[in-house]
Amino acid sequence: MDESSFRQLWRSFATLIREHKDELNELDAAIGDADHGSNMDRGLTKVVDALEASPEGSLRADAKLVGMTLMGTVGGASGALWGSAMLKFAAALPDAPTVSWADFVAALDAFVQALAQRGKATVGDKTMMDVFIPMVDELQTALTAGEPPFDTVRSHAREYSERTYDMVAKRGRAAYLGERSVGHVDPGSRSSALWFEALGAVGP
Amino acid sequence: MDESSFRQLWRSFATLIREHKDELNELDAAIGDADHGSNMDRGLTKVVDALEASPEGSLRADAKLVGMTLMGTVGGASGALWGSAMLKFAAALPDAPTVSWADFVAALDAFVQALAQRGKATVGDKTMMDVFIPMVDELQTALTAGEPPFDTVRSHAREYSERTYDMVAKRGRAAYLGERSVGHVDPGSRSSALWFEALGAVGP
Amino acid sequence: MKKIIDTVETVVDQALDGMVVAYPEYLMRVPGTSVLARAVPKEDGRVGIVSGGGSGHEPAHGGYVGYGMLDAAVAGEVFTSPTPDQVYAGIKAADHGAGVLLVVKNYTGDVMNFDIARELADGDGIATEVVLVNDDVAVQDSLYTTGRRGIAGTVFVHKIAGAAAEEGADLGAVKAVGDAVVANMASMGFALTSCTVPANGKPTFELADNEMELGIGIHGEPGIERVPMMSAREVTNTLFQRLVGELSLARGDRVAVMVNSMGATPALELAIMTAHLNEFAQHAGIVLERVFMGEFMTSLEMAGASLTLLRLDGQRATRLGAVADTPALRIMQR
Amino acid sequence: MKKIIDTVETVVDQALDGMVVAYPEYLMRVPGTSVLARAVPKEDGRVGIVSGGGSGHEPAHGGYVGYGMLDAAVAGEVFTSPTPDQVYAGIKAADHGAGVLLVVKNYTGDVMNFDIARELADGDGIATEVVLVNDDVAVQDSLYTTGRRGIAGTVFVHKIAGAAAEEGADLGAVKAVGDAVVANMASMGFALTSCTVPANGKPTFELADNEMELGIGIHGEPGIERVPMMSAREVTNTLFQRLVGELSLARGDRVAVMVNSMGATPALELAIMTAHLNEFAQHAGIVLERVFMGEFMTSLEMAGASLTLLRLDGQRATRLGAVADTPALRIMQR
Ligand SMILES: Nc1ncnc2c1ncn2[C@@H]1O[C@H](COP(=O)(O)OP(=O)(O)O)[C@@H](O)[C@H]1O
Ligand SMILES: Nc1ncnc2c1ncn2[C@@H]1O[C@H](COP(=O)(O)OP(=O)(O)O)[C@@H](O)[C@H]1O
Ligand SMILES: [Mg+2]
Ligand SMILES: [Mg+2]
Ligand SMILES: [Mg+2]
Ligand SMILES: [Mg+2]
Repeated sequence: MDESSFRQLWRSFATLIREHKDELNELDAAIGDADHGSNMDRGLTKVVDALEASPEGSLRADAKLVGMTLMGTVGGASGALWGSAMLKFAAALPDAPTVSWADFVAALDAFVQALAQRGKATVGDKTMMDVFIPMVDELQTALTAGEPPFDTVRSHAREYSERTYDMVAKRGRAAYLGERSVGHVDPGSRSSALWFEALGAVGP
Repeated sequence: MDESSFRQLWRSFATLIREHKDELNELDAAIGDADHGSNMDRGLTKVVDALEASPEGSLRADAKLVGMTLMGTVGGASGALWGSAMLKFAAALPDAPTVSWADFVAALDAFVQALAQRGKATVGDKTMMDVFIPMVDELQTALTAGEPPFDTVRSHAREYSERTYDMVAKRGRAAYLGERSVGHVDPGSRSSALWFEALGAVGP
Repeated sequence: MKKIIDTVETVVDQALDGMVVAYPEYLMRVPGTSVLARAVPKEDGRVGIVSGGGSGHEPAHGGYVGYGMLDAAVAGEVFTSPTPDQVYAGIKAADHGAGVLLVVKNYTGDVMNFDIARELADGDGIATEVVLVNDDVAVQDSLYTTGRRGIAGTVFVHKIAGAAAEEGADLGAVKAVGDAVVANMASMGFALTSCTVPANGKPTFELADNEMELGIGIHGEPGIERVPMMSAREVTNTLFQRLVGELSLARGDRVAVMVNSMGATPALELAIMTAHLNEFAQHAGIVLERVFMGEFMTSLEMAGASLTLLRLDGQRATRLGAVADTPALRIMQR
Repeated sequence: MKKIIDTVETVVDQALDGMVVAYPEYLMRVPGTSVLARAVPKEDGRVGIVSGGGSGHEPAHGGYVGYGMLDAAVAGEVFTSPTPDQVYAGIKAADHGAGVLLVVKNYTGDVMNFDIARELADGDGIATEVVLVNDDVAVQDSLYTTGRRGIAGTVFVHKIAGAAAEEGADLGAVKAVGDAVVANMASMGFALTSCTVPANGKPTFELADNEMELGIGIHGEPGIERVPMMSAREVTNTLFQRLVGELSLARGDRVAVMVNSMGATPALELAIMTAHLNEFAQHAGIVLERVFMGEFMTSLEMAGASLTLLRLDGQRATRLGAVADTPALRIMQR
């Protein structure tokens, strides 16, 4: 992946978030505090501005800029999670103008580990982890099998997000609702699926 | 009028106020503070209780009791007005078990003068005066002409009250609305008309 | 109607008891009345101050009973002025031999009931004076009508006359101080939603989502004008310019300002108004010497706010900043 | 959505400016941040205290910055915990050489953002400790989930830890004082209406006229249970008994209580709850030593209330009653 694709990924993600802002707020209203769409939109608007204002250099520098920007503008659970995970993602990337898909997926693995460390959530807790953990697994498997990794990215991410519908939340503010959290898709899993949708669009 | 008719008058008035409580609150909501029905109902419930608890004696003593009770329970503009006017009404009555209609109407004149002194309102100001002044005039005229005075009491009082619909309020809290007070019947004129309705029912 | 109450009839009585539970060091309830008086009465020989009116304006008026402000507050039913016997009980509780000042908001009901109470006090040899508060400039002042009504600025009268009474000023002087506050004060409010009087059970008026009422009173009365919804900046400017005009404020004038929530409007929104106010005042060269921001005189759970400007001179400024220790308004020694 | 605002994006920034206009003797805004810090900083060598979180809970948290309570408050967007750089700016403003205690409500977002800020402070050699507030007993406590959340009881932590810091206790001791408050405190709330997050523009949930939500948080989250509307007496009893059970309070125990409005619920209704509380406490032989009644930790313009009980010992009682001088909570010398 080259730097311009990487930037394209974040622009597409920002556009998707903007389009789904109300939907994400509604999902969060049902089991949280109705701000997930606003939070992500605030952050990604700044990410697009920040990338725009920064001369191209390396994918790693861009990723760090994205992480710092998300950390400093999103707030809430998703801000801390996306922010610190993107910083780990950046640190895990080789410092080069282009990175291989293997490098990219390895960095995504670091991203997921950072999420796990910060948020202590795992699959089944009804969070963004329910998208990120299986999706990064799939990408890794695909890569080992030598297949182009991004074929099924879009539809699968969406499916994993939909599975949170039946889950009882164990992490994040939806956890306070206990059984009442069942019957709603987790907003953070939905926005994560949108990220994979953006990734699928720039993918090979 | 004998004492039992006088007590009947207040019982009927209390019943009518209870029946029209919501209507009076609504009228007051439109150009005041939505409490006229509640105020009058609170007071008249106590008036009925107080008369019940007090052995028959004289109409004047009853009138004084009514005045004190209204003064001490209604509150607001109507409490002060009805309370002090009823005390003047009582003072103007002869101290006898039965009073003539002439005595009664003379006492009502004292009632109206007390209202005027306390409230400084006159005909056309969109208050209870728009019922009491012309009605007491009518009663006096009827009496001078030797006719039974209460024939037309019910319907006329209601008509005088309706006339406040087109008036601009000059006294009471409806006055703050200025021109916006036009197009609503004054609640105090409506409850006053109910008093004449009760009077008409016990009348000769 | 969604309210945390038991029965409509007992609202005020229960709330008065609750006030004493919450503020035992400040308040006692005069037995058998709806009067809250100071738990620790003022020294003998000082002028007492009584205010009151209908309930539903909390913290007014019981919240202002305490050192530096009121001696007693008389509560009527919700939005209904108290009866003369109650006011009279308040006068007696506040009398410490130097007479009692009554701070009355200019509503027909309040004026008449307080007047009758004064007649009762007269009979008992308690000297009384009245300061009639009519700060609401939304209403045209006129001799031929009820005139202007009293709203949130009343709290400035409590504070400043209260300070004068603590200083030991006599009844005439305390009244003069209060009258001067009224003469130098203007207020105006607006509503985004109506309130619901408990006994009535439904909102007093209905407003569409894009409408507001300008020039409302504090009893859920409709306002003077229904206008399209304004931004915080627009509504603050509208009120501020109107008040500046009414008081003929000029460059260099010093004012105190009250940004008062009608009940449901949260502090967050008041603070936005206050930020604008600062800008407008600076632009006009008017010195915002003291800001009172919060719930001072509410209208149950109405959403909206009122603005009050008070022209300050040296003495009013000092008295406004003097120590006060009441449930709702505390000014510390500095 | 009917609010006195200009644009959804500028709500918090403007309100922070307005706070400084209203309370210049108390507050300054750390330039370029969403941090309100004391206008007159604490002496060197005392422990600093920082709290904060999303906005929309006013007077929390900026209202508690001042003598005897916080040194700095960090504001996030409405209902969104502040970012680490902002929290870090708050820590720097509050540090006077003896380290900084962070009072954090137990929400994933708050916990993580404050943690990252601590890592930044660590790098700068500023010692920090955290008191995690989780007083809301509506939520089941569990190691396998997020645990209980922090609500209005947080203000008791500010007050009592704040008093310990003014006394000169060191960082470990101030943290221990705060932790002990948390260990002896329980809260629970309910809502009659939802609030509307400005950026979202519509109510977070809908309740029918005869329904209420029990066990709500302070972010407009739905509660734990939707129940039929209760009377003031019923709901007060429900919460009180629940809290007494959670704290295993027994006859003779001394407590402080907070009756907190969620925003739109007026003081009149809080006072009715308080009156009931007194009766229930007397019946249970529990001593209501101090009552805090009012708006302490709100949820924008939500109607509803929360109740907090805090078990008192001699020291906690003294510190709760110690002098405090902040915009929203003032306790006078007696
Ligand atoms: N501990 C956690 N680990 C992973 N993801 C989490 C955790 N807590 C919350 N999230 C994610 O964050 C989302 C909520 O983000 P957002 O609404 O922006 O923050 P907040 O909950 O602070 O309002 C949830 O939908 C969930 O996917
Ligand atoms: N100055 C006055 N003179 C005569 N009647 C008055 C005066 N002011 C008000 N009223 C009457 O009182 C009525 C309002 O009574 P009520 O609603 O019980 O009291 P309040 O206005 O104090 O809420 C008005 O409708 C009007 O008829
Ligand atoms: Mg959220
Ligand atoms: Mg009325
Ligand atoms: Mg009234
Ligand atoms: Mg949030």
